[in-house]
Amino acid sequence: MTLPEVQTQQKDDLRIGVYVCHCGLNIAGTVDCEQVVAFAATLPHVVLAKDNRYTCSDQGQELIKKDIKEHRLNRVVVASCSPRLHEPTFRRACEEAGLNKYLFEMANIREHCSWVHLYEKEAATEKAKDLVRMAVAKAALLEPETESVVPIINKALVIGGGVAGIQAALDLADTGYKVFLVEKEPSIGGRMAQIDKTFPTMDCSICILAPKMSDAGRHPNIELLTNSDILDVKGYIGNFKVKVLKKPRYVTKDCSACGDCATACPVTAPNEFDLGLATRHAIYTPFAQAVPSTYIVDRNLCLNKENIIVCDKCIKACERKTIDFNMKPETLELDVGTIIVATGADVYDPASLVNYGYTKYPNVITSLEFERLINAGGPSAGHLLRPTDMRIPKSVAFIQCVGSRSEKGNLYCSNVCCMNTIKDALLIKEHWPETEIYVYYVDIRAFGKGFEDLYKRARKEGVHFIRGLPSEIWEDRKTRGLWLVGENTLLREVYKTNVEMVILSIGLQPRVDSDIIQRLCNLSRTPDGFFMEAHPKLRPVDAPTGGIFLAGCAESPKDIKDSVTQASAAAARASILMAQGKVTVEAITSQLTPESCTGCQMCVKVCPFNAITSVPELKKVELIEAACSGCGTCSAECPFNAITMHHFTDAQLFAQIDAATEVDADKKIVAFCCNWCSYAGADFAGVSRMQYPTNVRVIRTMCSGRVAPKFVERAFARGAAAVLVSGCHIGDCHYINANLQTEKRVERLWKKMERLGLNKNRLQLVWVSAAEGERFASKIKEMQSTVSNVNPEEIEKSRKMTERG
Amino acid sequence: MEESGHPYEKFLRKDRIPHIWCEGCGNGIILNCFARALDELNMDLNKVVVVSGIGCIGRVSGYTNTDSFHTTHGRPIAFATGVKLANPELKVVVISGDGDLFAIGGNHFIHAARRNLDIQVVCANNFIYGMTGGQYGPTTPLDTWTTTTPYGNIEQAFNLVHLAAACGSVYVARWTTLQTRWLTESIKKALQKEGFSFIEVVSQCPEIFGRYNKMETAIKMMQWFKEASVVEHFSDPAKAEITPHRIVTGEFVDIEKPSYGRLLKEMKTRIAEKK
Amino acid sequence: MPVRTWRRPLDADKVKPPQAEVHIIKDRCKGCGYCIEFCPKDVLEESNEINKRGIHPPKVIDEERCALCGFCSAVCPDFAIYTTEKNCKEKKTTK
Amino acid sequence: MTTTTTTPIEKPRQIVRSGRRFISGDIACAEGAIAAGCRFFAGYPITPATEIAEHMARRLPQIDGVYIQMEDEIASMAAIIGASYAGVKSMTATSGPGFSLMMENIGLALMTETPCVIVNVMRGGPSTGQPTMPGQQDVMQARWGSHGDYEIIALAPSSVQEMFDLTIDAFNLAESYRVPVFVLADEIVGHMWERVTIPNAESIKIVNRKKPTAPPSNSFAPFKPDEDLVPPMAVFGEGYHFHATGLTHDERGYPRTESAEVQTQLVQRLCNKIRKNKQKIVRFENAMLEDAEVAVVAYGIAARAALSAVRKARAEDIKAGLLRPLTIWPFPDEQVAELARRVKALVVPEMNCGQIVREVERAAKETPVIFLPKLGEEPHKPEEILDVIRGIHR
Repeated sequence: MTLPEVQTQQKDDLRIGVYVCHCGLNIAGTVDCEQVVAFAATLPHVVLAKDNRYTCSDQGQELIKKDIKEHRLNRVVVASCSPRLHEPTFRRACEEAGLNKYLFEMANIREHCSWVHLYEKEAATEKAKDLVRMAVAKAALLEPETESVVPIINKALVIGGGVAGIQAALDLADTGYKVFLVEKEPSIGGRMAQIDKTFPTMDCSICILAPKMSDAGRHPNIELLTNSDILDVKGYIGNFKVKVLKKPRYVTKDCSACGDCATACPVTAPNEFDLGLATRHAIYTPFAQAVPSTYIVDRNLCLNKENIIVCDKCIKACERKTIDFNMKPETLELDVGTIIVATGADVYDPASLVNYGYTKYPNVITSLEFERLINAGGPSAGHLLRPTDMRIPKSVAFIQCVGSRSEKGNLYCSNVCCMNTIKDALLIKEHWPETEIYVYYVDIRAFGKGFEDLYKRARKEGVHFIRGLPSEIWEDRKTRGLWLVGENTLLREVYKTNVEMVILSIGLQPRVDSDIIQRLCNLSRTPDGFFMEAHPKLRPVDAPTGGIFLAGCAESPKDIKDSVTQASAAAARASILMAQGKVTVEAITSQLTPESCTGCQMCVKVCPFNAITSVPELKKVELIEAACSGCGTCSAECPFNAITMHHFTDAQLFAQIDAATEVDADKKIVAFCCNWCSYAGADFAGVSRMQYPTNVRVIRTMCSGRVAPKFVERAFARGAAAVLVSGCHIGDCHYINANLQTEKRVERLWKKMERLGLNKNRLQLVWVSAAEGERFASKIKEMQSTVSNVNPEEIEKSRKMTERG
Repeated sequence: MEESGHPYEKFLRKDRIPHIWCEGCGNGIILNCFARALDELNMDLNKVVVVSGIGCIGRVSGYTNTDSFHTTHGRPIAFATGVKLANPELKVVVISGDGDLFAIGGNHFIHAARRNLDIQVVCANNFIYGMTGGQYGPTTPLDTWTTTTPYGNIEQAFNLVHLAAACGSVYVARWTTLQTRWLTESIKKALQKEGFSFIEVVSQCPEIFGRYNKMETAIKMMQWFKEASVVEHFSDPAKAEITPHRIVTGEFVDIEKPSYGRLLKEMKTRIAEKK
Repeated sequence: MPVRTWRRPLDADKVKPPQAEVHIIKDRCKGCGYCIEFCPKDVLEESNEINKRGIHPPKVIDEERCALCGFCSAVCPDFAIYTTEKNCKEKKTTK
Repeated sequence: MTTTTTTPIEKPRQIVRSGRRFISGDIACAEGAIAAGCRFFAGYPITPATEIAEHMARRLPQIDGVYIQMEDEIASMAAIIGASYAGVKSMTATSGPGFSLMMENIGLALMTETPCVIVNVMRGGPSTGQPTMPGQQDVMQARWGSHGDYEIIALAPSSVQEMFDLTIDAFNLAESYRVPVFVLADEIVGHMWERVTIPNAESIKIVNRKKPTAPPSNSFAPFKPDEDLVPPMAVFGEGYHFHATGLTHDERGYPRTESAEVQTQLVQRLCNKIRKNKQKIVRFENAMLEDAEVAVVAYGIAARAALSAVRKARAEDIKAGLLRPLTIWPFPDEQVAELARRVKALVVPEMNCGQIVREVERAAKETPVIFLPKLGEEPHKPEEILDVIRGIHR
């Protein structure tokens, strides 16, 4: 290990190696890598600069290791893709060569350069040089850091008791880990429990689900918490503290589920499980196979409000005396090492598509309502009945992509609807072969194993597939049948068909309350609103937050098979962590220099993690590094530079700013991006090849809260034309709410600029989520006018920024 | 009086209804719950004896369509002792007030409980002496106003459930008159239990206690019960407080213990066998 | 699950709770108002008529609404009100 | 005392222990009660009545009766009323202080016409007084002790035999007239051991309360009297569903606190059912009164000395005689009046400061009455009474 020497090293002992990656043509196609290498070689402390085709390849990594040893490199800079992708790779290489991994720095010349400036090779090359200059400048000031190792609690939390949650819980429990399976509904089972048959095998959904449900129900390692909500998630990978609100059922475990109470109950309401097609009582069980089978009282419906028992019919009816209106909500505190989010999806509500007349015409039903109708255990005992006259329709039409692939609903494809319809069509044919069935579609997507066969079968059975969705549906007053009009886009002709019943094949959409879990678990969401994985290819079940994994429709619409697959994957990922028993956490935390602290408590006020406490008697504060998550907003707030943010020190950031503004400052935008959202957003712009001007220089901080006013002032003082501060949307901050400080600081800066008679447009603040590459790109475009309008006087004036006042 | 067809008519002395109690008086509800309990257990009314003492609730024995006796002030339990021991077949229920059972009759209560005499005692606790116009009594809360505490009550009140538990009752519960369902269940439970059972019914006297303590209407007193009462089954009776903000209700004791009657019977058989 | 339940359930008639009949014995009523105050379905209100004790007994606003929970009769101190199931001759208790 | 030979071997479950026995007054009282059918005793320890309780505690369980020691005499009195209404003949035994505590519920027994027996083994009062000393100081309390107007029956035994006989009598009277009946014994009679003859069960006359003849009905009136002014008595558990109260009540037993008429009717009847039946109730004993010039009127322990004084007088040819009331209440005043008309004077020895003497004076009209008070340990000596007789004779 070279750590000790490095720490005591004089700057002139610095030996930096720079590696410029071609990434095939991804970078080299736009950026002149040789030029960049040549340039890098001229930079201070750089003892060698090389380029290679794929730095991330084994050879590339071997080369770096070799050089570290042979050339006694004590800092390494790789200019290639986003650190969010390969920083871990290169850090590992450095470590293997005995170099502390925190002495490695990256320049993102792909997502932030070559991909977004495809057609401006020179400018892109210049930018690449700048980015390398910035990286080297920071590298020169990097310090070795030691990571703390934290133990991992051998318990897991699974949020959501659908098939995904059940599978994940069972896998973990069978592996031997204690699992808390939290479900907000009275029973586990989720959507799959509502479905009649599954495609492509056509086997009975509940028949294959029920055994899993009861397994989960009685597994010694699984603690089932139904009718429960997640209230709070604190802590970090391996050591989460979770608060769960267990709402009372008002029925004790001794319930034998005989149902006498429900029979006695005088009040009724539509049963959510049957989508209102059947009634339930105030005391009920959502469906026959529910787990737990214990009944539950819906106190909103029940006549007994607050603490007066006016009605005791159920109490009297219950032989085993299991009904207890005195039950109170409990808040459970769980310590878990890993969390699997399997919160599932909602179905699209087609009522908003007025042209389809759902809720206007009773004989227009949704595909989920269909599942209940066709289900033998359902409200119509398996008879596909027309709500208006309770008879079996002779003709039905399925309409695909309802709420999917359209501006009217959601833009994405809901993945399951095509096959679901094909399955449903076959079911109808099976029961009532004479039924005329029309399926109106955009494309039939039968991509999965055995799907195409099923599709063929449907065609063979005489199901009519018509390309082109109806533009409108109206009801025949007499027959209560329905008229469908639209264009058959294959035959290029208008159709006007009359059927007795219409089934809207509705899509899936993110849970309306996704934001809650998102906030609690620090998750990100894609533009579709589903939870975002850490990496779309390589870490598809990991959430960006360590120790948290995704499974099922919470991540994206998927069928049962995929949900189960992903659930097992998530369980496996979680098991890996827990099997290791410990995890090392990044050393990116703040550190207090007590000598400089005056005990003003500014930092105490802003720390989102209560990691800083005041010690009045000493006129100092105390900083608990273990509790620190590393946003750095304290350091940004401290007026006395008493708090150092490891790996993102003032000096390092100043160095990057200076490097960024070394040449043509007055044409440049210095952009501060937070690691989780806005930097990722900029990456996303790159991945999507969104083109924007080349004059932006991105400096990465963990959180926008780290961006101290002095950084912005420094940039202006250095003559930068404009400064962009960006972070996660308010509420999405990965450090709870540190970005609220960002907002305050920028507003203060704007006031100051006004006082100094500066054009405050030169400082911009934008919230960019990891999915909003477009937003980032257009912001840069938008700022160009400001940049081109700054004249030398303006620049001169702004040098005053650093002066007090 | 008219044939009302009311389901509980058969438990009442029709010619005595309507009763003498004031508008909204809790006593009527207690009688109602008692009737319901008898109905639901369909007890043999020929074997039920209701004994009461003096005070508003004392009149209750005059309304139940059972054998009944209206004793002197404070003595219903002593009287009931004689009845029960003389004819163990009878279900002897004492329904009386807080003053009757715990002031003048306190001694009888603690001893009957100690003996675990096989009777059920239901106490209507309205916090005052109602019949005599609202004087303070053994359960009047501190700082409340009555005709004999014109400057506020400076005496500590009895915690009846704590007292009953301490004296060895096998079943102890407290309910407000708004908790009719629970109260009825409790009475049923008590009626089926061997030994001395005690149920305190926090009852409303809107006419006097209410007027004196800013609850002028019957509804207002019920609102107090609604807002203040909490059910805490088997919590420590010592902590079962009754304050303007909190009335701790629930079942506090439910244990098995041989009753006086059983031990007496066993003793007699022992003697008989000896010969 | 947030579900739009707009349809009339198919089994609505089958599970229809029995129709209630509310009986008020006006002259017994002392007007405490408990039955009105605590009816979970707000079936009752104070009437304008005056009974022989000179008070306003309750009257039924909407018998349809009554769920037959029987609390009115349970909380009535004066045995002045009770409910029965419609068109069932013999008056039965709320048991 | 050599008498154990006359006592046959105890047969515990034998109800009437017939035969000649040597027992104390208190025990005789208890055995009398049992013979009369008493199966319920509630009491509280007090000298000199405690032995009655002790004996009952032993005997009652043997014969399927109940002995219970209550928390005080108030409770004891309430309990025996309860037992009586449950259909069991009941009694309690006490002395002065306890007797005072019983007064309110004695009133309840009167108002609810409860057959029961209260034994007061009198001691020296007032207050705690002389627990172990005899007295006759509670005779007026027995008559007027409870509040309100009423008539009462009180018997005064003066021997252990009478403790047995009169206790049976007391139960019979209580059952016949539905009243609490007092046995006013005293410390000496209670603690004294004497030879007693207990007759065979069948030769003992037992009276039981009248029962209603009509079957249970809504119109049943538990307090509707027959011609003898005594209502038949229904008891708990027979299906009559009747009500009884200490309040002024009508024949249904329902409170009628507002009605002067009901009050008059009820209280009059409670008094008259004793007054009108006085002839049947009053019991007394004459000794040598046929030709008497001087008559002694004495009851209880005092009567024993009086009798020997009268005998001694006769030995001196003084025509003296003795009238001994067995029922002090109702008081045999006709007999005293008749006697007063033909004697020079009446002598009344009492172990108090003059209580029954007032009743004698009231009946004697002009005939002089000489009173001999006595307090403390010693009862009257025959000589003391004889001197007074001599004085009158001269």
